[in-house]
Amino acid sequence: MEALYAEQFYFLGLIVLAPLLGAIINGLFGSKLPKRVVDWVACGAMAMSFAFALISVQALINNMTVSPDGERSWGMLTYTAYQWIFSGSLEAEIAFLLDPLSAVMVLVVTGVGLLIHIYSAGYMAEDESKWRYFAYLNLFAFAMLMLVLGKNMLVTFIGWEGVGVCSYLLIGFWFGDDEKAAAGQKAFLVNRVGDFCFILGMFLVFYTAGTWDYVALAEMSTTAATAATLLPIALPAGLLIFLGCTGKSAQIPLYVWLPDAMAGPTPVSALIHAATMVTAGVFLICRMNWLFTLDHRLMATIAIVGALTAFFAATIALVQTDIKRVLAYSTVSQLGFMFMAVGMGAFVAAIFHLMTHAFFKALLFLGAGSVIHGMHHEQDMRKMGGLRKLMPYTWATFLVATIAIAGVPFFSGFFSKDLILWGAISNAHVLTVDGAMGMITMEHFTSALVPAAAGGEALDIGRWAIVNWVVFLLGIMTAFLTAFYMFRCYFMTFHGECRADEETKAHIHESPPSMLVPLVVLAFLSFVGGYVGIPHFITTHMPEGPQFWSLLLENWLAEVFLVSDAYRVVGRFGASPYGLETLVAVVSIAIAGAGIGLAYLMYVKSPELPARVKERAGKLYDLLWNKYFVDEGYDTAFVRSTLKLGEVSYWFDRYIIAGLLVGGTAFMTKNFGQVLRHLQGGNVQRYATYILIGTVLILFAILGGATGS
Amino acid sequence: MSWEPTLAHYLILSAAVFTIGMVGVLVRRNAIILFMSIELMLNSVNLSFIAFARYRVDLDGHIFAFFIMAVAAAEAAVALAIVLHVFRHKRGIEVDEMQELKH
Amino acid sequence: MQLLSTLTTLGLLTPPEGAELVALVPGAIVTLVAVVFILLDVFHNKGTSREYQAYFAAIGLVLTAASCWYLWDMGLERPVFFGMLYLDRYSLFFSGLACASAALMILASPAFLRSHQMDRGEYYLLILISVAGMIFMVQAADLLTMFIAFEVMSIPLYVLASFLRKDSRSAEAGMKYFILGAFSAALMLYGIALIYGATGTTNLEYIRENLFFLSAAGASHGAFGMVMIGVLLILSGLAFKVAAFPFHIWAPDVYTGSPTPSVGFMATAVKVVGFATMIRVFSVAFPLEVLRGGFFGWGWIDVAFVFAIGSMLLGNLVAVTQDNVKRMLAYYGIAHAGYLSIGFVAANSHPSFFLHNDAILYSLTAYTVALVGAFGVLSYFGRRGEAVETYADLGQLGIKYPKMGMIMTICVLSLAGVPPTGGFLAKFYIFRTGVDVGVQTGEMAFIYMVIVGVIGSVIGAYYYLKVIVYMYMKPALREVRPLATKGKLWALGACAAATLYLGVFPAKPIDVCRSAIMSMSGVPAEVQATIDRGQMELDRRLQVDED
Amino acid sequence: MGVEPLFFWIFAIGAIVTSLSVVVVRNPLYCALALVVDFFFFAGLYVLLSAHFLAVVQVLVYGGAIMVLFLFIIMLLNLRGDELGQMRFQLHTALAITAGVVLFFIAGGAILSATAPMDGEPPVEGTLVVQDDGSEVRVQEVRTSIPGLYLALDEQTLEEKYLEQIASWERGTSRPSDGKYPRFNPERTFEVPPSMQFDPEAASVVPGRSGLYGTFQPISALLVNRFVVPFELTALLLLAAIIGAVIIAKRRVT
Repeated sequence: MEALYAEQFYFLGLIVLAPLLGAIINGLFGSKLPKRVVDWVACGAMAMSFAFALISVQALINNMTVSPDGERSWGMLTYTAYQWIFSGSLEAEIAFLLDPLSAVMVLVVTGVGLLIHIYSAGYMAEDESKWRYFAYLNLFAFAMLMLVLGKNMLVTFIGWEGVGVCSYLLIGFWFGDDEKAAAGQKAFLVNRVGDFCFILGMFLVFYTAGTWDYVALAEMSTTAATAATLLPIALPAGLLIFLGCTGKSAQIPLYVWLPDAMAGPTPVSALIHAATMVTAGVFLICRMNWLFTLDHRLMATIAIVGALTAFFAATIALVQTDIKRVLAYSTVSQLGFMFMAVGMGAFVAAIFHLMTHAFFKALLFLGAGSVIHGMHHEQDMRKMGGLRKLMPYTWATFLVATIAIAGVPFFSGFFSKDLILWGAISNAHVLTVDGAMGMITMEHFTSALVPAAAGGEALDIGRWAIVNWVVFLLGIMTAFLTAFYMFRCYFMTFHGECRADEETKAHIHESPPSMLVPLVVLAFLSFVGGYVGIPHFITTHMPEGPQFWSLLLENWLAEVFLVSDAYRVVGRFGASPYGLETLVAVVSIAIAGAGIGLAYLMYVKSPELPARVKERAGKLYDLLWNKYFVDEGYDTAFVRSTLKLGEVSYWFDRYIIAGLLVGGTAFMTKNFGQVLRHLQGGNVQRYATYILIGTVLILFAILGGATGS
Repeated sequence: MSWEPTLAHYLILSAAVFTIGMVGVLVRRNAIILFMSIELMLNSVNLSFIAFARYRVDLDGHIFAFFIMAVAAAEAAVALAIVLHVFRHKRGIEVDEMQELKH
Repeated sequence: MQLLSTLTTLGLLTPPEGAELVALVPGAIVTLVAVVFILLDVFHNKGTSREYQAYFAAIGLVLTAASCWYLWDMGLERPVFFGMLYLDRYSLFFSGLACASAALMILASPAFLRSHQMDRGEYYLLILISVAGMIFMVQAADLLTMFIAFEVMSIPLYVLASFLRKDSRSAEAGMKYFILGAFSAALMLYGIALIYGATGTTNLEYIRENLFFLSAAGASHGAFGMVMIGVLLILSGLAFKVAAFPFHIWAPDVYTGSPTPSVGFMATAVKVVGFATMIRVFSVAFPLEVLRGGFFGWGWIDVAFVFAIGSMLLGNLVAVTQDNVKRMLAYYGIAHAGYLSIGFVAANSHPSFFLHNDAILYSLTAYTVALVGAFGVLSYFGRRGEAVETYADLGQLGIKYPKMGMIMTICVLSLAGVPPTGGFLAKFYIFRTGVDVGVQTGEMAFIYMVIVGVIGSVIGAYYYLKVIVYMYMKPALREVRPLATKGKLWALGACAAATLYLGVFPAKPIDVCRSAIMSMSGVPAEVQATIDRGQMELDRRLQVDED
Repeated sequence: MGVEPLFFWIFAIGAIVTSLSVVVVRNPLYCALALVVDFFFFAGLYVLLSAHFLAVVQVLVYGGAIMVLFLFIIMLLNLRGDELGQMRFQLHTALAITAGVVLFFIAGGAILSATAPMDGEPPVEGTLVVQDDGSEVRVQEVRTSIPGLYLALDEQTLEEKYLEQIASWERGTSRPSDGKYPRFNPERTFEVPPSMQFDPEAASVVPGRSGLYGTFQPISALLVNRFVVPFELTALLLLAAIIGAVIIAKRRVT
């Protein structure tokens, strides 16, 4: 892989620059500009960014070369904005990289971002400080684009931190509300924990590889000789980076912030907490796929964490009554799905699902926002119902999205979910092949295993197959639960009697056009979005020409995941497993149907059923309702203990060190009873005593150590 | 230790006076006495310098001691101004009465 | 004629060459401005505003900084004035930084002082004298110059701390600062005395030479204890000035009680100069090969290690519990001393890491502009009796005063270490130093130190966010009347801009830091080798760049 | 053997006693008086250490200026016994005393080990060494474990060594490790100021004293010469102190 465009492709800089300019204009002068201008500036910035993205992707496509054996390659476009740090051993540049992977991401970010900006113009129409909102939103787009376009880990990290800050600002946008401020803070802090792991992982990579550049790193890890140097740190560095991803992408164990983050304005939830920012983790692992595939234990960990997150979040979503919370847990669950795919080496499937998820989840959130907007900020589904007639457009688009996420055939979600499930059961890591364990060498890969895999031989992965099965089963169950809770949500909102109070009911209205247009566009995308990745068992029956187009995404991304797809991860069912793939598809359709049917039964046919179920499974319901008590657990374990630790050290500082055993004085008080008022700190002589004792102790330590030397 | 004073005698004497001054800073609550204790510390440092200088046959120590005296004078002036200032606020100069700033 | 002959005699008495007088230029300009300022103050029209005096002082400081810039290439490769001063880029860098901090804080002061009914010219005069002390302190090539300059720097600060005469808290702050400062200065002096006794000199380079001589003479065991006590007492005196654990104890009380603009000056310039002196004195005078000891066997590096870990833990954890913003910033200052100590420990643990000291220089720069900005904003709302001090007081200020809100946000984000501000890069750079040294030496202690630092900065995010949360998201408690002046607005804007500039275009500042550390005079021969290597590498790369 | 040891012990014990009374006595007035006496004892010790100039300065600056300032403040504030508070026992007091004593013992131990004779040799007094120019100089050859630091040095030897040192400056043969020369330019000769130039006639000008070491002549020469920068800085320091003291202590601000 080498940069084909030797000269700078500066459009990449423009993609990033446009939102930044928008943010600066709105941030500095927004308060003085008329509202309409603010809208135009923000949306215009995004539109420009989108246009530049389209141009860049077109350039990338034009860049295509076909090798003698028919392999298509797009190479990459790069742009070095400037040398950021330039000193001694540390050099870093602000550089951007557009390859097929970031092309997908850039289109999603700018495209969905543009739609959500347009939507926001309507949604936030009455807000006084709309300019601030748009400034943050543009700033977020800027940071997100830095993240996805970054050519080295440092740029990615800057974007990574930047989206965290913007997310925090946007969650807490409606100030004056302690809960929201707290939610923003929680999000930021949980993210910081993840970032902390990320930065350590970064350093680890840097000190092993000596560079942060993705291109150089990829080259390094795909060459057998140099990959050996990366091999020992793959597990620790990968785990640290993965932990960073769990923070940003809301996976176990750091997912707690995302549901609370729904406190922000709904379009923000749609953009940040569904479509773009939270997928950054998936993107990052895909970006660094060559690192992760170096160690199969790492991959298995990611897969299992992803699958468990998917499953547990789905179960929590079953019982939520706040419409946004259902969607939030659904997002966590779907992100788990993507991580599952990543962990199983199905990177294309992960990116595919990331894309379709961006469409339908953004649509769901925007639809929910439309509902909330229409119902005057009512979010409880128990007070909704029967909105189908009152808000027809919202209803229709919401239905499309629900169908898409539930995995009904011919809608986008079906294709991507199917690809993931198939990947889960069929992929196998070369390193897990039985017998090769423990003595695997790079030569062994290239000389024995890769030819075997390429030759279409089925590989026996022995006891590691259990990972595949566990992940697959969890995936299937999640698919079922997803279909169920999404349709539960849909039915509760749009079907049956309206349960809102009279006053609200009278005012329910359809949203303005600026909000509906994005809904319709996204609904369209949710429908057609899947056709860039038609499953193999269909495409194999197509003639040669259309085959390329029907497997568009896989072909498009093939070169990015070259290493992972052809080299490390091979199908364990041999060369022609499409019978099995069909079977998986059928199972997933059946499962989705069952879920939808059950939801229909419980929430439309016999609405008294849920209550009975609730009664029967009271304990379980409580458990789910309280989200497995994770928040409480975290609260006691981390938040409170940090505060406690702070208090303790504060106490230590003031009463033990500064107050110099004023605690001891308190003990003395019982005897002398006169020095009670000295319990408070602030006595300068105690400070001085403290300084002296510090000096003496240090002297002791140093001189004591000296005698030993 | 002999009866005849040597370098060690002066230095130990200096260390002793330094310690006394230091303890004075730490335990005397009257700000003026506290500052006197600081003067004691500075003086004992001077003694060290001068003793070292003599037994090294070197005048640098004298110069240093001379400058320390100047510094001590400057510090004393500021210190007493601050005492006066505090006295106007608190009607007292006990340093442990000054505990408004804490925690 | 009589005068002429006197001058000739003086000329005989003072062998320094004319070129050496250049070393005095930055300090002399500040002193001259201070002297002229006294005259200015005498002719002041009673009852009128003294804002022009602030501008005068600020312009003087800017002139000084400009002279530093002008002298940048005029390094004298030897100590001047009989080994009393150095003139090198290293000292010019720190002089410039101290001037910048002072100038910005002076511009932020007039309205604050007027509202506290203490609109006195002496305030600016004291800052000027303090800056003069700082300039000589970073230039010092001799413990005597260092100590006198240390006092010239400190005594005005004691006065500034108790400058608000109507405020009993200010009086208390001054008293506490003075007692603790004088106490620790006395301890340091005793240390200098012991060093003088053991080596017979107070010149940094000769101290080093004589320490080697001592150890070669097989005298290390007899003299070791005395030297080591001396070194540690000097270290503790400097650590007191930079507010490092366990000598941090004065900082929170003093910061809370002192007038806010002068706190900005105390918290930044003093720390800058303290670290500058620490690096110079310890890397020049006290060779680690001779002064072994302690847990890791690295002598005083071990002590700095304790400073680093302790300051970061204590500063960050206690800052979380504060509700007074000034006090929180004080504890952050302690934590920051810890971060800087990471760099100090890592870069000075072996001669071959010496160039890593540039991380400290960069970090100090970023810290200075951000903290000056933060204190400036606090002083903007610091009307007497209605001062904004607690978090709750900040309510809604970001919305009502968008400019101040933005400046505060930028500065606070920088302090919390969020990209793309200078603070992020500073922390990053410091941590990288620690990791780099840890990896190269295989010593895990450095890595642990960095991990503590990173955890600390995660905690730091918590209390800094609180500032933003309150400024934008909490209701206002009461009406706030700001103390707006043009100069202040410009100064604070400059701080915010500089913070962003340091983060976004750091190449130039890092270059400056690097060439400052490369040209530090008096470095021992084994360090000089490292510097030469670095210089060669830099030249080569510049060559490659040009091709 | 002369009266010197006797004076030393008188001054030393006096210094410790008066220092202790500064710290222990309750009435600040008595403390201040004890401090004045203490300063005089110190001045005496300086004389014993041949630091005549500093002894004078000590009496003038400390005993004269600083103590007057202290007494003035004590009088001004008119502190009476009942305002002085009780000496209360506090835990930190005990800890402070302990820490102080510990520091004393650490420092004392270090000092004793540093000033111990090298290799435990007993002091040998009065070795006659023949110099290059044929003259004989009596030097004290016993040294501590620290090179350059003499265990004991009587007045006469001190003076001889000091004059020898000045002579070697004039000759330009002193070693760099004497710490007296700009290091990077060994060619440049050092002008010994006239006041410091070795003049046997001038050596006995100071009454009651035969030597040059520690008198105001060489010190003043050094002050305006090698130490000119710190000297000027001290001026700045005093300026700062004056302004600071005035601004804080002034009763009314206009």
